[in-house]
Amino acid sequence: MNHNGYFSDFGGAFLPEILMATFDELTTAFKNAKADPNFWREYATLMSTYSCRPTPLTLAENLTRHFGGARIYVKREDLNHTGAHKANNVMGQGLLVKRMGKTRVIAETGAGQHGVATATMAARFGFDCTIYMGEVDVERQRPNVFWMEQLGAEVIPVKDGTRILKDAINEAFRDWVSNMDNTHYVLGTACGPHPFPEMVAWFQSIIGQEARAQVLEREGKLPRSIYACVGGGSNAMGIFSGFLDDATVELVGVEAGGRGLDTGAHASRLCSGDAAIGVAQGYKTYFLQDAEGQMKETHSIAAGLDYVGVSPILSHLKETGRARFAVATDREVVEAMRLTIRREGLIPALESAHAFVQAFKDAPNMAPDEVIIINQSGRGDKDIFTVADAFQDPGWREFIIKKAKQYHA
Amino acid sequence: MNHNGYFSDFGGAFLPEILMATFDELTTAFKNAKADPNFWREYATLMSTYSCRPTPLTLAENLTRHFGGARIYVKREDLNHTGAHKANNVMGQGLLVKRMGKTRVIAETGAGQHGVATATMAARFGFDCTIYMGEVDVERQRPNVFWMEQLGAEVIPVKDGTRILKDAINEAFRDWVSNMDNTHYVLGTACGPHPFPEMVAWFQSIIGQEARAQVLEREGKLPRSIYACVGGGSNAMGIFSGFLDDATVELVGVEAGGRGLDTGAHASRLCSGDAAIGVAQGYKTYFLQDAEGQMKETHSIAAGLDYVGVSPILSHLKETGRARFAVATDREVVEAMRLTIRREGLIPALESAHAFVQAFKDAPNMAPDEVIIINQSGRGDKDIFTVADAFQDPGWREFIIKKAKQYHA
Amino acid sequence: MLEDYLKDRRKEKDILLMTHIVAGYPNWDACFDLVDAMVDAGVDLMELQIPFSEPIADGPVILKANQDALERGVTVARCLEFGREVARRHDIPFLYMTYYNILYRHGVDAFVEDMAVSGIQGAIVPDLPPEEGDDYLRAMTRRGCNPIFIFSPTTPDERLRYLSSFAQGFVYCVARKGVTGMDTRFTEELSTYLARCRQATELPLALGFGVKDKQDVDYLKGKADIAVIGTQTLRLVDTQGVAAVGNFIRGLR
Amino acid sequence: MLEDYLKDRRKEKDILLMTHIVAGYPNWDACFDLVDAMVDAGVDLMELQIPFSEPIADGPVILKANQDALERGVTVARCLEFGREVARRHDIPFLYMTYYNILYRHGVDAFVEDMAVSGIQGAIVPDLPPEEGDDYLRAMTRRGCNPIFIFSPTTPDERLRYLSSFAQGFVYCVARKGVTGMDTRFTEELSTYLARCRQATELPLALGFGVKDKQDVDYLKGKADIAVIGTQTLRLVDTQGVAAVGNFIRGLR
Ligand SMILES: Cc1ncc(COP(=O)(O)O)c(C=O)c1O
Ligand SMILES: Cc1ncc(COP(=O)(O)O)c(C=O)c1O
Repeated sequence: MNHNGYFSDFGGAFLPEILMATFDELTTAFKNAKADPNFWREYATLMSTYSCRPTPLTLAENLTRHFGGARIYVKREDLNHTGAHKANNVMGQGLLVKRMGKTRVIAETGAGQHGVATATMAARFGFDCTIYMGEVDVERQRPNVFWMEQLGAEVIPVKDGTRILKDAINEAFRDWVSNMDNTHYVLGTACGPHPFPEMVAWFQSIIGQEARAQVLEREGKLPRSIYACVGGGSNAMGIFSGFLDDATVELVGVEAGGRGLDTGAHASRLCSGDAAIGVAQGYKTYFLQDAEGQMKETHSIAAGLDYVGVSPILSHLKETGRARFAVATDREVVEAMRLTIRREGLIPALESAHAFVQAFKDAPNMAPDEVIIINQSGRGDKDIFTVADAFQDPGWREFIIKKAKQYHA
Repeated sequence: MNHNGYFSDFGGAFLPEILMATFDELTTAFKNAKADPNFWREYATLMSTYSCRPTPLTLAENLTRHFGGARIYVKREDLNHTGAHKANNVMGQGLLVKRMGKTRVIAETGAGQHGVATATMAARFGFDCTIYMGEVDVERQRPNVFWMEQLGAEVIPVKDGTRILKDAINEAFRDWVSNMDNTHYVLGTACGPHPFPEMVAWFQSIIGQEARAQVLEREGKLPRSIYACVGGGSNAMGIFSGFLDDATVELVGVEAGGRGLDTGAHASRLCSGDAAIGVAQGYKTYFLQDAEGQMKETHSIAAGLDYVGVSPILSHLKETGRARFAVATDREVVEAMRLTIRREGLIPALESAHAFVQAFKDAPNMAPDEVIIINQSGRGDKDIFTVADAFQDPGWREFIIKKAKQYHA
Repeated sequence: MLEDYLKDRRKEKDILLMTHIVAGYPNWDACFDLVDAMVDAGVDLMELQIPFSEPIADGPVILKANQDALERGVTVARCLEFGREVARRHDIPFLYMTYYNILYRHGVDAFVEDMAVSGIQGAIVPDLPPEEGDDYLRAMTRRGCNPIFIFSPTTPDERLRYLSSFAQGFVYCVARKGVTGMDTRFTEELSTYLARCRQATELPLALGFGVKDKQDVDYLKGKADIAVIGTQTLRLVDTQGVAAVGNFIRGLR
Repeated sequence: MLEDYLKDRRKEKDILLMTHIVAGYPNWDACFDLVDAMVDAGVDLMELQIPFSEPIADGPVILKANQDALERGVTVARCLEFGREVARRHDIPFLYMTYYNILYRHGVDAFVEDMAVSGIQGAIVPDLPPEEGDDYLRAMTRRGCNPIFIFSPTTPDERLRYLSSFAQGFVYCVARKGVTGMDTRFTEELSTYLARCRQATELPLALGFGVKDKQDVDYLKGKADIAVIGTQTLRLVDTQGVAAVGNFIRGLR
């Protein structure tokens, strides 16, 4: 990173003037925290007593045998409290909020995962909490809305724009510019204005630090490749961080190919011609936008990948060639998920399953003494409504119809 | 335990002759495994690489402050892979099955939790898998059925008897007596004929071993009391095991009080006059039964506690006075769950919430330098259908009705 | 003595027949009719099953009969009355078949006392192996009732001998793995098994689980002493009514 | 020069008025009518907002207008044409207001070139602080267009001075935290803030966010040079139509 949070030509802080002071405060708080070894210690302790860190590195023996190539390891972020890597970022920001003396947090959420994580953190730290969520996502992710509300958060459905993640982010910013005195905006991924990308990546780097130590202990050597799905890019940056300086380790980010790159119904910012560099939501990166700079609609089976922008740090890693990027279509994702459930008893989130798709494509072409790691960013049982639909399960449909009848009576 | 798996006058092995040889084989395999330090090491390694052991011991600071008494710790079995302590037992038995060279597992399930855990284990070990589940439970726990099926298990709804857990157990035995050559019955709790109670308690003792070490490290002393919910008794025995020899540590088991002990609609075997000693499902213990020995219907908001029998080891601990038992009503459970979610960001399973109820009753009467541990046996997000109903959430109802309409179209 | 009675009867017949009913199913009148019809058709002894809510060793047909009887309010007390009555009316031996909790809750001594007083000659308790049966065995011996034990194809020779050391009256040989009411294949394997059983005891051998027609019964002649007709008559009652049972039994031998 | 124009006009009037419209909303004809009516009612300068899909600093009313315009196919090219046309027709200064991505995707130089050629005198780009605005500032200076910067109540004095070192034409003072279209309380606090702004720059001060009626405008006299009427006219258009706007503006001063 150079001045002002740039990575290559990506990043920056394109902020309304009203937020400048707030970002200065945040940047300072973050810098101090980063410089203070006690802070990371406090963070690591919190994550090991409240969540389940270090999360395990699981050898997927059956999948390894099935593909007959590289030894496949899975980093188990699904075992975090609240079920995804989102907890890492959120608890870290929670500690910062405490340091800054603020009493209220707000967040955007797409899949609902980051919303649940933030609401959980707020309950734990005793903060007030408001979650912005696109109306479309509120509808497809009701279970998460239910838990956020139980956790004491106010969930506000965003009815503007495309009514999904990006619109929730805009709305959260609108709240923030009104309430920054007591409020911190817990951005959920390694996007947004500086220092968010760097800060979120830093909290998430706990994944990569652990994974590196674990794979060295288990295999006595570094992996050949690391796979992570890429929504905003926080889980990818989290695991990549541990291996950035290991030049031999290939970093592979997998975006949502949706119904296929040629259909336009996808969320691939780094692999498709539908994206271009631009500036929105306070930062500069690849966005899915039209020639005039208006953001496009995106599509993914995984709500958490359904986003127009991408971490500027990942754009930078693409630019420099340090990371490779690929896409996985909805259909491939469902297949990879099925296989992983059946063979290993692991239920990756639909988001995470994108990483499995590319790993499964590559593994057979690798030697049996090579090692790869897939970051299982979250667990899939939160996605039951989507997964049951994707799998077209008739028993599930019947159950829901019956349940609805009970409610009518 | 004395000969033949008796604890005081409870336990034994009341088996059809056809199963005798199978139990001999199992008892021998278990004995050898127990005597072989490598076995436990293999087990602990599996649990730390596939599940997330050791699970954390979380200090519930906010609840401690709220009640103003003992320091409240929560043992986080909810962070296990598949979301409950059931994973411990199941993975342990999986290793035994491998040792015995069998290729198929069967299990009963009530809440579905043990079924999902068994199906997961079977996927991981490559075993065929059949799960028996009472028809009533199939209906109220559909999400778990969906996952079991995705994991490759055949789920057989049991339409006999009261169509809940006990009937599923009977049906599993009926399968077993037909297929014991290649099949192991993975009993889900510390009940059933010898050696199951001892064996399941042994695998679950990993909870107590960890908890004891953790609390000593954190507090430098033993806790005053340990709280666990009691269905069959496996999570209770699991955590109690670590403290059995510490005479000062009070062990508290909490049963399902359902709609109240005086209504008959409950599942309290150790605290209610509706239970008596008897023999069923292959072992001797307190059962909810009528004067002639016919088993009664049971009720609990928590499917996993909705069972007529109870671990013979717990009956023994009651008999000897080593453990104290209490009940929590459905209503108290919902309140305790709400409070825990709101204050700590923890979502206990409805089963586990029973333990919280009694802990919350006792904590205010203890000194601030005393310490208690609640065993959070599982996570509650699996229970969303039940919890949303118990909380009477209108948003959830609307969502389900809308969803059902989609399926009709 | 039951053993002597059976051995005597075997001198007259190639094979004896034991039938089974669930007490109170489908109703009490039908039960009396059933017993009359069976005795009239020449069965040599009968099992009266006292329903239990958890009949772990029984298959779907008998399980359903147990549940149905309980739902219609059949009590243990009424079953014991029924046993007393049929034993009074007919001079073939009757046995109780039930699960241990029924005895345990009633009081094992009281239960056996009632059996003895009523002239019920023995009992089959499939979930009570001798290891768990001290009280039961003591009471049965004291009152001269026959504890019937079960051999199974998975039972090793040594244990067959161990079981036969407690058995009285006859031994109930289970034809195969599984529960009641499944198909059994009457093959060479079965006769090897029966030969093993024969080696282990002097008592008459009954073979049960899956005997359903004359062909099966014929196959057993010379290999076992008693053919047990369990589920098959229940099925007949369910589908064709009580009246069909007499002819069915007469056709078996 | 814009600054001179404004200072001259201020000699004649207590306070100047700047109004705002979203280009293409509610439709092009209405936009032309709106500009005519506003100029006719005596506004001193106007913001033409080029719609953007992510108008992060705007409140619900303007946000909705942005989206509505885009949904009906309003393009940047058409907005630039519109700017050229109104600047040609009327001799008050016009400014573009939009988000940086619109300039960035168009090409900053080309965008500014177009402005200059069209006679658009300046631009307000609320998500482009000077730190990120090198290209923009260079182009604006080269073509003599005025980059309007924003002061906010949270901006420290030092930064006010820093901002004013880049600002030209006038400075846009945001009345309060929050987005456009919310209520502002016109109190002592506001005038203290405006005094701070005044300290930091020689340029005329415009005050925006929440100015909605004559009372607000009167309050600003002597404290600011320009009152910005944004959301309030849009609301009027939405509820009473374009025709109501002229009288509303005339009544403000
Ligand atoms: C499980 C899971 N994985 C991945 C993502 C994508 O986010 P990111 O790219 O920031 O890791 C999400 C977002 O909600 C998620 O829930
Ligand atoms: C989360 C959870 N806790 C507790 C139980 C009760 O079982 P046990 O008493 O064996 O721990 C269950 C059973 O399904 C369960 O799912």
